[in-house]
Amino acid sequence: MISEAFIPAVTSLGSLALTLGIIIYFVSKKFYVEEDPMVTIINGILPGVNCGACAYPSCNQFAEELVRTKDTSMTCPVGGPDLAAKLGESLGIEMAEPKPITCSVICQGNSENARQSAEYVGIQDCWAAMQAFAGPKQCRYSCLGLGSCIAWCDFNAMRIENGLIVIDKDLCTGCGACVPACPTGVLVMQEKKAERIFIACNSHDRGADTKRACDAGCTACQKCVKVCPEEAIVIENFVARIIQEKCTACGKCLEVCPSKVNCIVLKKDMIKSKQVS
Amino acid sequence: MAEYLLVIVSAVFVNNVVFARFLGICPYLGVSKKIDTALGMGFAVTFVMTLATAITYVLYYGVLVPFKIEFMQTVMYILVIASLVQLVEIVLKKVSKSLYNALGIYLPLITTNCAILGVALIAIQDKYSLVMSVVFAFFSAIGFVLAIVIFAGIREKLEDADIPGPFKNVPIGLISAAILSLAFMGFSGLVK
Amino acid sequence: MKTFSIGGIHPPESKLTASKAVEKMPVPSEIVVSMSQHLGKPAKPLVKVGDEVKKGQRIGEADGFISAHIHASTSGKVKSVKSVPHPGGNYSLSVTITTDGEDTWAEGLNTAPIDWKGLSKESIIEKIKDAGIVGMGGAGFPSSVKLSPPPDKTIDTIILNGAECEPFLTADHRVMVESAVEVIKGLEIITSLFAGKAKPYIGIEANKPDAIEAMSKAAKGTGIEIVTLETKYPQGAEKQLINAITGRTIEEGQLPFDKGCLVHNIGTAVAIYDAVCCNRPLVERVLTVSGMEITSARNIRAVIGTRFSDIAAFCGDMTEKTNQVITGGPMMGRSQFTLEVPITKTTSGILFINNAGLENSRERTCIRCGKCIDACPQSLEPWLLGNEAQFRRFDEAEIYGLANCTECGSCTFVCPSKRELVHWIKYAKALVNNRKQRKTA
Amino acid sequence: MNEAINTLTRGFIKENPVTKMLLGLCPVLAVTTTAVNGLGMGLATTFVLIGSNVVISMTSKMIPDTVRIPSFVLIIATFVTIVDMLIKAFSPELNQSLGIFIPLIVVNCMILGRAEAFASRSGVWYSLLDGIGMGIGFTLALLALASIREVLGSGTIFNMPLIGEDGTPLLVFALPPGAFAGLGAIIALMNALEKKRGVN
Amino acid sequence: MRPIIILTIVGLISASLLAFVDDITREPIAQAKALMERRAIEEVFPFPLDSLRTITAGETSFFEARDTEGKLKGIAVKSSTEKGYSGKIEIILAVEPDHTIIDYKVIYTNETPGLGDKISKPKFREQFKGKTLEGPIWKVHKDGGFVDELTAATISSRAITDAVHRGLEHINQQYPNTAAQ
Amino acid sequence: MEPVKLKVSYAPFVRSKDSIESVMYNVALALLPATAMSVYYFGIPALLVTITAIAASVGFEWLTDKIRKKPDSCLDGSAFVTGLLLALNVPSGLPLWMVVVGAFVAIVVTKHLFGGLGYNIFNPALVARVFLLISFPVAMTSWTVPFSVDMQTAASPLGILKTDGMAALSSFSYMDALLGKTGGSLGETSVLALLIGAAWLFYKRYITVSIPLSFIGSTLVFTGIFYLIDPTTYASPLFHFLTGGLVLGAFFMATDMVTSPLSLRGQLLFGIGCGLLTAVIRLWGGYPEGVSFAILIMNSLVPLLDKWDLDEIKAKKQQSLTTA
Repeated sequence: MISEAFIPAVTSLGSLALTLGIIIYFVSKKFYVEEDPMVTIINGILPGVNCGACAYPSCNQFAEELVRTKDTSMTCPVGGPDLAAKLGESLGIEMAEPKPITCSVICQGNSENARQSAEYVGIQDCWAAMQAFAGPKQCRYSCLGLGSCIAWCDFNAMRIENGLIVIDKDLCTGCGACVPACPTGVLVMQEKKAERIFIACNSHDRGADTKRACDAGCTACQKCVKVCPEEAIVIENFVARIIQEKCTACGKCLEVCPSKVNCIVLKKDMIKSKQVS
Repeated sequence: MAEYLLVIVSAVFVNNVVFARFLGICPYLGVSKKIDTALGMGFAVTFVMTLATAITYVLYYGVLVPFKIEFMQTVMYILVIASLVQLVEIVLKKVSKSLYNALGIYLPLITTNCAILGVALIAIQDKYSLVMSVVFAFFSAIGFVLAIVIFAGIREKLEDADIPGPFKNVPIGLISAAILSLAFMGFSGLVK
Repeated sequence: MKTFSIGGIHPPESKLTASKAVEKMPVPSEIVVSMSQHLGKPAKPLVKVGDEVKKGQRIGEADGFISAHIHASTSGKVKSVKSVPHPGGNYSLSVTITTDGEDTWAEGLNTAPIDWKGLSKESIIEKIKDAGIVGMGGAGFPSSVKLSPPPDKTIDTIILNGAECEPFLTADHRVMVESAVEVIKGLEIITSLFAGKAKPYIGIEANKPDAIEAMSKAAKGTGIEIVTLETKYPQGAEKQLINAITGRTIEEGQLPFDKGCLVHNIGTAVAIYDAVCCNRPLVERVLTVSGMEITSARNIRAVIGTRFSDIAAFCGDMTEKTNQVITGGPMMGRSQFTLEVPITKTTSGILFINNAGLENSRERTCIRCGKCIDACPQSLEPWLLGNEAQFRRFDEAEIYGLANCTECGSCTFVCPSKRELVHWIKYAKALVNNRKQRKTA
Repeated sequence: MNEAINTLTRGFIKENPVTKMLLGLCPVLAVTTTAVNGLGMGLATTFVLIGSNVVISMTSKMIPDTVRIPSFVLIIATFVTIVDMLIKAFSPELNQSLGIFIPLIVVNCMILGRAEAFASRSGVWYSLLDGIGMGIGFTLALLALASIREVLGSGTIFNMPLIGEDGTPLLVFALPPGAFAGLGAIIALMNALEKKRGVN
Repeated sequence: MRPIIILTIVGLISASLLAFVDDITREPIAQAKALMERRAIEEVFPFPLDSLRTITAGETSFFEARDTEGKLKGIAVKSSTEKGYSGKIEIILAVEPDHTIIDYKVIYTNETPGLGDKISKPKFREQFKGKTLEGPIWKVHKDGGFVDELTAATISSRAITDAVHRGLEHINQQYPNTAAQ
Repeated sequence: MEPVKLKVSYAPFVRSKDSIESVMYNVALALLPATAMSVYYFGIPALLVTITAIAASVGFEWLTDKIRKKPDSCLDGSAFVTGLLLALNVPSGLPLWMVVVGAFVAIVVTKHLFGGLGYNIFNPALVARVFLLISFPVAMTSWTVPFSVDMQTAASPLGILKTDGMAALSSFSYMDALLGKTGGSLGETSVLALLIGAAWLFYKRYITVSIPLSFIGSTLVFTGIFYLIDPTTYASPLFHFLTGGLVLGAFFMATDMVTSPLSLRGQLLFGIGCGLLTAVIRLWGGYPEGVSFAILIMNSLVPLLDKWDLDEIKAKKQQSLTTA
């Protein structure tokens, strides 16, 4: 049985749908805008934190550039090899594997090792403190311990402990956003491999001054340089540096280092992992 | 004339779509982070709302009533609104990319902005004439713009505020809306 | 009475030493002469450890256009040349000299006064440059550079800044009272460089009536106009002083000479006289040692390089309550982290204070009272700049005139919420600079 | 099976359409003056959601992109109209108190949202579960806010008086400001609970 | 072309479905509407309604309640006023055949909840019971009448007094004879 | 010499004596005459309401600070002033538990949920007042008659005007209104006492004239126009000045630094907006008094007014950069 409303209902809605359908169809034809769907896809794969580690201001621009150039050497340090594989898959190219990079602190001047010069009262930020004086620690090359860099870390990997910045290696993606945020330059980006042994001192003061200011300072005493069988340690501007290419992480330098707290940091677990791989 | 004035005051202040009628809450909370985007969204809503009300009015009295198929109201209205929004979106994408980017994903949201359908329905429910319906729709939209722009201003100011964690973003937005609607209750009784 | 038109505050004057005559402080056993006592590049040291030096001997050579020569302030032996704490809050390369107590001048210096009128413009500027004279008010801009404005700028107004609007400080005040003649002669030398086209003024705040009197007397018949200024901070800031005396406004990005003005400090004028007429390089200066926590506040004349600790000892030592030592005035000075720092050409005062507010100072949120807006002499919105800095919106801060801030401290002074506005602004400036440097690098 | 349970239950709290995804707030605010209204609205919406989810999951492959949204809203609107007519026929009181918010179910962004985000990409079975789960979540949120508002604003619950005739309820909760503030408080509470759980 | 066809088909299916449901529900909806009105009237009469007749005179509708024998037991009328605090208030007023008030029921109001809307409360309605058009002064206490106004809601009290008064007048016009009885 | 442990901070090293405390307690001091007058007129209940409001406000401030683990701010005076203003905005006979509810709305909801002092968008005491007014309309509009022994209540002059029109106001005395012998909230009564307090704030420069003058001025002009048109329906501007919360609102609530604009232009527009809205609500609205609603609505526009000024600064700056 057909009700009396049936015919007008069906015709009116049917014709309305038809008319609107036709209009939309033609308008969308006329106003069609070309867009590369690949950019959207790549953008979806990227982490989307716009950290800038890739040297592009945003993930979107990285995506656009990658789609345009299909440059296999473009890497997203944050995403690591997994991401690179995914990107390659989507684009049908082989992406270069990014080297795992991490952030290291080249200062051990926490409140036990480093001596204070004066008490700082004011805005709790390294840059702000630097406007007032050379920092609350006697060593002016040290980590000021006020944590300016923390705000720049998109990955929650930084915190202040005992007046010194500490980096959570599990969270650090090596994006490098924190490096310019440090006024004294105690944050350096290096390959994860280099982390197994490095000099954790930034002081360019002469030995005596360094020693007076901090127990963990490199006094440029040359002892490690002499003992190193690989000649992998050099002194540059009153501070030692390990040439990673030559270093075998034998640990001899550690034994001779005269600082109260070793200025050379050796990470045994890192060495193990190296042996495994 | 006085009649129009009453409808205008009612639509903008007394029965503000957002604060009194609870229409268009999603864009009110969603597109109010910046004053500029709020204004853009407001204009889009004004345009669509006025146009949609006029079209649906004609549809109602021209088709639905004569054929006694008023029950088709919702279906027909929403079809018109959805198509209208889509047309605006397609055209805007071509004509002004910057505006399109600014309003972005919120353009399709206008479809589900219940203020549009709500105002179109109220215009029929309150038995307005065609001109009155259009006036009512336009000023309801102005009421919406007022609400969303005020709110965007508040949110911009609250950007730096030390709001307790759980209340950040939407909850504090709703609390602000609560206080605003408290304040707007002062207009009650202006229009009988 | 004249004053600048926008903003300004009235901090307590606290001029404890206003009536105390300048005393000469004996040369201590060791002095530290910094290579950066001026704006611009530090000087290059010319001596090495073990060298014997004479008073007035050039031991640092200006390195570049905006830089100044440095001279040994007494005779003795160079003990070290290295980086040591500097009153600017930082470290700087400095020459430490063990003095021999003889204080003997190097040859050809400290001669009997000659008449400068016979000298050519070039030779006067050369003499000023050789003497290493810099602006002694605080900024330390090399005077020889300032006195040679680009040829397309016409200077019609020369102002000697005797406002000394900072609380506590009285060094310029005492110099004006005690060495009025030298000040006037110094100003005449400066004026002569502009071939009579520039009108010289001396602006003095009304709270120094004896200085106004002494200067008026000395200036009689020289064409120099003594202007009495209302006591208001920051009357002595260059831009505000120009506005007060001439009514002109230095816009953002402009320098005084863009508006035909040249401003010099009182001490600088005396130093110019000494250099031009007596061949004396800038090796000593007058400064105020004051504050509630120094036993005997006074104005002293000390050789450049004298350590703060020696000065404190000379002035009867500081009390146990001292918790801050400040160079310069309390509005724009710097607090020191050690007393081992030496005075420099720009040290106008040392204050020993107990900043009791420091312990319980806590920045609160802005309550939008608008006092900072009223106080700002540069018509900025300090609260806003503070907010933008605090939330790292440095681009916004720049748009709202970050660079226009002269850091006079008026906003921080008046803020009832005790916000560190100037510090935030300074912080923003530092980070903006840092970012620019990184961009160009 | 696990996934089925997850699809069903995630809408209750974890991905609650109201407190978590902030969808469909207009009816949540507007009709929650009494618990009965809230429940009625919740059930009506659930019905539409289930219906549209099922139909859209069945038909989405046939519908081309250009007319996707008009087609979806047409399907949703059909269900809404059916609900509207049913309520009018069998519960005229509810119809009176819910007013235009019944036809407005069609623009409840939760329904179109689920259609777009879930139903159009999933099978019928999961879409059905999703519809039921989200519907229950929506109803729960409505009921919670409605109960708070009814108790505080009118001193009753499901129209049963809780306080005496002369008691003074906090009237403001029966009015628009109370709706906004109540929902704000509920969402904040959910945020706080979630954060606590996250920490543990 | 496909999109157009699909959209049209969706529309056609939707329309047929709705027409079908409409066909089923049209009758129940009409019944439900009538039932709602009847229930409201039932509520104002304290006795069971055996028969109800609706008489329309001009714009006003009267409802005559009669017992099984057809004897008039009461009259109800829809009355309204625009003088409310927030505009219109609509009531159903029920009277005995001799025009003494039985009760009234507010069927539409926008008065402030908890304040003006107390006009629906039994306590307030009580004072109207048994009153007739003649006799009492149809004003609130403050204006010299018999109605005790609600605290802080004088305007609403005035409005309801006005609505009841007008209802009585309507009835008086329509049923002058019974009034004389 | 033994090295001294110095403290380093950034310039300037001297600060003015002004502080949040001094601002707040001066406002409280300025409100003292009005409070005293209300206690004089309404007796012990008024005192109880005042003490409860202040104690509850300070208590909630302390509690929120504890919960949010923020430094104590309960004694900085802002909660004290909010409590006092709240008390002055309610009738003397208000049940004390309602006063506590009001304090909760003011301190916790309006102030701390928005981030605490300095961040609140709306005037806390006014939000509390409107909240109470809408929640408890009967209790909030039962004004005690001054000097009444048995707590007799009566409508406020504005209430009488709204419900009964001009005719009912024949016995109204302007002198009584000036001194405060009419029904109303604690602080709505004595205009004279309020003006004395306001004079103190002007003297101490804690408020500027721009907002109060534009607020009251625009109310008077607007009501005056209608008074001139039809004096039998509309009350005189003087009546509007002396009754209700206009003076309290204009001098003590609208001038709240946190919730009013910074620039002079903004302040004038803010004041005029408040005045017009007050007049509109008083003349035609449902509520007899519109001051609180008007100020709250204008509060919500302050971010926009401020933004307008800042945009102009920005535009000027950009212009100077392009020309340079």
